[in-house]
Amino acid sequence: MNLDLLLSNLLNPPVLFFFLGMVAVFVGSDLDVPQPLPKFFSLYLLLSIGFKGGVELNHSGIGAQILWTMGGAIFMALLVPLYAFWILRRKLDVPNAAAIAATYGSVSAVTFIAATSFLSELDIPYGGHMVAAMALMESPAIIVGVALSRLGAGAQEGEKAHFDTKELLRDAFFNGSVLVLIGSLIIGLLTGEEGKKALNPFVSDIFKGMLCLFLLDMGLVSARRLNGLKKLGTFPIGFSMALPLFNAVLGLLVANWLGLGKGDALLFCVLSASASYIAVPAAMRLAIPKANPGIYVTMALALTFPFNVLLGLPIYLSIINRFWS
Amino acid sequence: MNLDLLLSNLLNPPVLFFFLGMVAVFVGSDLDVPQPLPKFFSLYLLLSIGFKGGVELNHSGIGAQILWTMGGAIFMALLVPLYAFWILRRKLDVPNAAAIAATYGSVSAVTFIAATSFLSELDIPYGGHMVAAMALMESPAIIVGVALSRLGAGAQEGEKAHFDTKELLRDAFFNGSVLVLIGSLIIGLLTGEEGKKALNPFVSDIFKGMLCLFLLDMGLVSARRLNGLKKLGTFPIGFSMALPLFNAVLGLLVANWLGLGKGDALLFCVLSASASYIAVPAAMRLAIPKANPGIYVTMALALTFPFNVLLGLPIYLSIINRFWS
Amino acid sequence: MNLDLLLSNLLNPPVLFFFLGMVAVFVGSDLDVPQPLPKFFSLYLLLSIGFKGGVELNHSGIGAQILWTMGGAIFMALLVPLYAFWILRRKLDVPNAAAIAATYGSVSAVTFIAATSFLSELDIPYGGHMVAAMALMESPAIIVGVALSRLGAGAQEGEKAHFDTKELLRDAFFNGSVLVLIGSLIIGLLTGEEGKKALNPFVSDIFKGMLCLFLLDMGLVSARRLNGLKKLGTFPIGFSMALPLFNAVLGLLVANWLGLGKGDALLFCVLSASASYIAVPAAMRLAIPKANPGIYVTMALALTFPFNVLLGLPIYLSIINRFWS
Amino acid sequence: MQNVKKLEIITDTLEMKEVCAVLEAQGVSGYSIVRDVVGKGERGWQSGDELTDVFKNSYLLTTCDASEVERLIEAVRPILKKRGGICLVSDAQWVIH
Amino acid sequence: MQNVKKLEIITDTLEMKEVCAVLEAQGVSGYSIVRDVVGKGERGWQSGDELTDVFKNSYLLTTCDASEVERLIEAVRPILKKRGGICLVSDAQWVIH
Amino acid sequence: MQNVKKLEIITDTLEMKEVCAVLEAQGVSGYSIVRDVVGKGERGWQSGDELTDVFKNSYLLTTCDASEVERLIEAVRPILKKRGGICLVSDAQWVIH
Ligand SMILES: Nc1ncnc2c1ncn2[C@@H]1O[C@H](COP(=O)(O)O)[C@@H](O)[C@H]1O
Ligand SMILES: Nc1ncnc2c1ncn2[C@@H]1O[C@H](COP(=O)(O)O)[C@@H](O)[C@H]1O
Ligand SMILES: Nc1ncnc2c1ncn2[C@@H]1O[C@H](COP(=O)(O)O)[C@@H](O)[C@H]1O
Ligand code: NA
Ligand code: NA
Ligand code: NA
Repeated sequence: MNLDLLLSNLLNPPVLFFFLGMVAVFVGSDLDVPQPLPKFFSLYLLLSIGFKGGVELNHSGIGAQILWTMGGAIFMALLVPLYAFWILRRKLDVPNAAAIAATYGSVSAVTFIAATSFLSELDIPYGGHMVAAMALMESPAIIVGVALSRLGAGAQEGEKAHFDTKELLRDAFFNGSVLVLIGSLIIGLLTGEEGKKALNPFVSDIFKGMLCLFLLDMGLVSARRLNGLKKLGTFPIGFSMALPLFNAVLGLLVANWLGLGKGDALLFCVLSASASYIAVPAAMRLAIPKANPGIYVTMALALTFPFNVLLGLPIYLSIINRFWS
Repeated sequence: MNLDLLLSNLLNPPVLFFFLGMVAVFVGSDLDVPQPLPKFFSLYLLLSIGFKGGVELNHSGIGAQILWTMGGAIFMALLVPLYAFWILRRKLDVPNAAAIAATYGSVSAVTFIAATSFLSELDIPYGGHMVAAMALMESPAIIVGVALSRLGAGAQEGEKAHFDTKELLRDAFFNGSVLVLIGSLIIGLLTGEEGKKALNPFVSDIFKGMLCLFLLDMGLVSARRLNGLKKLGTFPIGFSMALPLFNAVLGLLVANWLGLGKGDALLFCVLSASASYIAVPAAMRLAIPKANPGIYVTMALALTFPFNVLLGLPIYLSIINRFWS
Repeated sequence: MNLDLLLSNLLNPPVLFFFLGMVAVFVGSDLDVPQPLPKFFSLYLLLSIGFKGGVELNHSGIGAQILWTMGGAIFMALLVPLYAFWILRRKLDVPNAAAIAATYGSVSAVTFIAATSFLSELDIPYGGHMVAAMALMESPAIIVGVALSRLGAGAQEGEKAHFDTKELLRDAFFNGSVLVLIGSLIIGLLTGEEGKKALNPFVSDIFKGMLCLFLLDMGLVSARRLNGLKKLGTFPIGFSMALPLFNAVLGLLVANWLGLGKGDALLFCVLSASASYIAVPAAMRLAIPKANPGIYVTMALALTFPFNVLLGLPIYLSIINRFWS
Repeated sequence: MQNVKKLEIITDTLEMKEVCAVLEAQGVSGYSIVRDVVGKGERGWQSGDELTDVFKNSYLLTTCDASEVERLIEAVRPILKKRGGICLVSDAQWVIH
Repeated sequence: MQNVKKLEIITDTLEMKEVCAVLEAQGVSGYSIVRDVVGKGERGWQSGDELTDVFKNSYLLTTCDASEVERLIEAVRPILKKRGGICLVSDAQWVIH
Repeated sequence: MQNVKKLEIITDTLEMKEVCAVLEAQGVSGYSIVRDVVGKGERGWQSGDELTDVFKNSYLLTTCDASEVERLIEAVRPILKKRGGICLVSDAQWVIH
């Protein structure tokens, strides 16, 4: 893999602030980004990325190619948890296997955003519709994961199932992050150039800075989670590095088959490789109480996220560079 | 009324984010803008609008016309609660009638801000002194409202009256929002062009974006309040739409008599039509404990605010367009 | 001293918002900037000032002159607490004398920032390495202060000493503010012009505005602290004005001897004159529990900070103007 | 003053909505909740510092008549079983106003 | 350890300032307050999610000697009457340090 | 339900880490903390409105067997001595789940 890519990824401010956060935990600093500041940053990032995507969609229009990409995104979101579950069952019980599968079927918005800023730094263009693809990939995995746990567990929870379902669908499709993302996307789509003029300084100019603040906190949070690793054992640890890689490759195959450009291909690949640590855990906590969040959150947050942001991006892009003409 | 105006109002980002917030509540999403973020947004908005108004005042200088406008503003703030109380007494007891009257005598800063962004979108100019007018309209209604409740209720609360008064005047004239608004106005007035150069990126460029975040929260909060409507009954509901319209028309008459330009006239009208859901409720809660905030906050927040922001603005402006040459 | 300087300092927005905060407390307003907003503002300010300093350092490179300045900064940070302690012992017991000495040996980032914005207003250049100097001056005083209290107090706390030391060094060198400051500095140093392009709108354009918000809160906090003054008695009050002046003069002598330019000299002088009210109090609270934070925080926050920001800056600069050719 | 039983429940923030629903179904008319509570228990450290509320607890305080205690506890127990957390019962006197 | 009475008062955040004033007037030397408490009672749901503190409660905890309880309660009752909320009294032991 | 002792400790937020350490050293398996508590005591008003946590308290709640109380108290007392704050002990019943 290309070393320049690795460096140009590691040496941009957001990633370095992520490091700073991790360092703060390792040296035992009292540095802290208290709630609700992280919620503010993620709200801002979702709103901005969604709005900008909508505006670009307003320019590009929605063609067949874009619809195919959406289809491919949903396909990945449904497929990944299935084989992830199948693998995980070798070592873990049904609830945990299902919860982890859902986590990896869904996506991490920040990983996606890190990828976009990585691309814009290398002046590689990408389409606003990829944001829509991300939004579409958040929810399905939740449904699949819960379905898997139900099937696996048999009907013992049957009686509560109905109520759950209603709750579940809501958590899956109307949870905060999905709603802000899609809502902002639609608003961008509706207001187009007009809206962009009004909001650009907010959603674009200060974007990188807000991303730095958020990644600083991500560094703190994921480094704190690392302490939970010992309890995990080697399988989950290996899994949380290997699966993203596998998902990424699969994602690239699909992207290539869909004929996506370099930029869109990287984003598609990153969406497949990333794991959710916000929307999905909250849903799993309620839907699969028997699953231990100490496992699925730690894997997604302390291992997969840093792996994707630090090593994944350059690796995936160098693969693309090799196989895309 | 003019449909283009309605659309150009509904189709700008801040209003759309207000919708998004309401939708989030209707679909039962867990989307939330936890405190103190809303306090941060409103602090920012008050500071920015105040400062910018001060700077413009520094340019325009303070002439007779402006002083007359101030007088008219205070006049409206004193008049509205009087006849509102008189109407409300037909159906409600003294404390609630007084509290609601005060609420409608005062103003809603965000409605005012929405109006300014509506105007700037239509390239209709307006004067910075209107911010001062808003600041002047916040407090008087509180005093009137409490006076009305005292008179109506007789002397039974007499013994505590004195202490109350001191507290009350402070809450009326030195509450957070009034102080930040007037303070920033004065600071803008003092620092003028110099200050503007220093703060413009903060108070102007990212302003629309912060307004979107705040209105997103306003959408959440007012939609949640809507559940309280059933208990209200038809009278308050009708009242919270009819009174703003009446106040708006009265405000327009005064504005016309004062010879205000289109922009200033709309703002003057919106100030008369809007109701307070921040400063006044907090004051009423302490000064008129017998009044039920579930009534006066719900009316101002869940009905009058959306009515003004969504329908009121275009309606009022189309009236102005008809009668202003 | 030069009156124009005084006015041009008092009449810039950040200082005026500091006044506004104090006024709010004096008139008994309910204005409040609830946590964690102040933490957000200070996090932003430290990140921005650190990053910008790093970028400038990346341009200027690190020469002998700069290293000498760093040395001088550490020298001041070690010297000040020593004679401060010696003076304070005349009137106060060991723990309080030691804690206050540490407070004045360390620095106030916001005072430093106010100084930089004062300079940029007067178009007086200064070096990015001064931020590094500030970072270096935060910690040493903490160590000195604790050492002094240990020596003074004798070995009675001996048994806990060891554990304390470990904790202490961490609090001194890895506390949140130091870490963010140095971390951002290094990130700016590493990313240089590239990084600046990406973050400038965030760390520069909206900087003054965020400073205003933070100083608004500083005004509230320090005015509230003023109530604690009566209990202090005259000595600490006089001390918290006299010592900064003395430290400033000493700082100017060192700065002159080091051959610093006007801008750097003012910053060096302000660093010597300022007292810490964030990092040091937190450390002292744990390391010298017998010391009363009601004394050392009040002195630094309610007296020394306003003194430096309002009067100190123009005074120090007019001295420089006289003696620097 | 009237003798009452004081119920204190600490469990997942995400689960509090259900706890309230269950209590209201049992006719509880009033309760108070402190939303941000961190803590430690069998399921380890609930630091509350995540981006989700997954690792955060809430504290609920309510009162009831001595005769109702059993019923309320039985109603809440399944949640605590499923989710973890604690429920404490103690004596108190309610100031009638 | 010394036997004391534990007073717990939950009422409007806006009213807490007055509660403290009243308690201090009665010679109470120490108390603790949790500012953000949501809850439900006769006056309905206090969600704490408004822009004002109008719909938010606070929780106050203080201790006093058994002999003082009556006096303190009588001092606080008018506020609770006017404003709503609850006041619980229970037994506890104070660890002298 | 099982009879337990309820321990409530209020002291400096900065000191809570040590309190937890001490309690865990004594074998306490579970506790809950409310981080933001303001209050008043001998050392004056802890307003919690500073930039540091120097003037902020936290509230810790834990339970233990009657037989352990003394041991825990003795372990915590030195901290309260040094730092101030309060520790209350009361009776409660633990709902086993
Ligand atoms: N003995 C205890 N005292 C106070 N709080 C407790 C206790 N045990 C558990 N908790 C609280 O209940 C939460 C969940 O407990 P657990 O289900 O045992 O992990 C913990 O995070 C604590 O906040
Ligand atoms: N039985 C109760 N247990 C605990 N908290 C209560 C209870 N009743 C009322 N409260 C609290 O007191 C506040 C005001 O009560 P009320 O005046 O009855 O609406 C409610 O919002 C709750 O936070
Ligand atoms: N009698 C009391 N009741 C409740 N809380 C108290 C009491 N005394 C002190 N506190 C709390 O303990 C903290 C420290 O107390 P002190 O060390 O006496 O200043 C205070 O800020 C209060 O939060
Ligand atoms: Na994925
Ligand atoms: Na009005
Ligand atoms: Na200093």
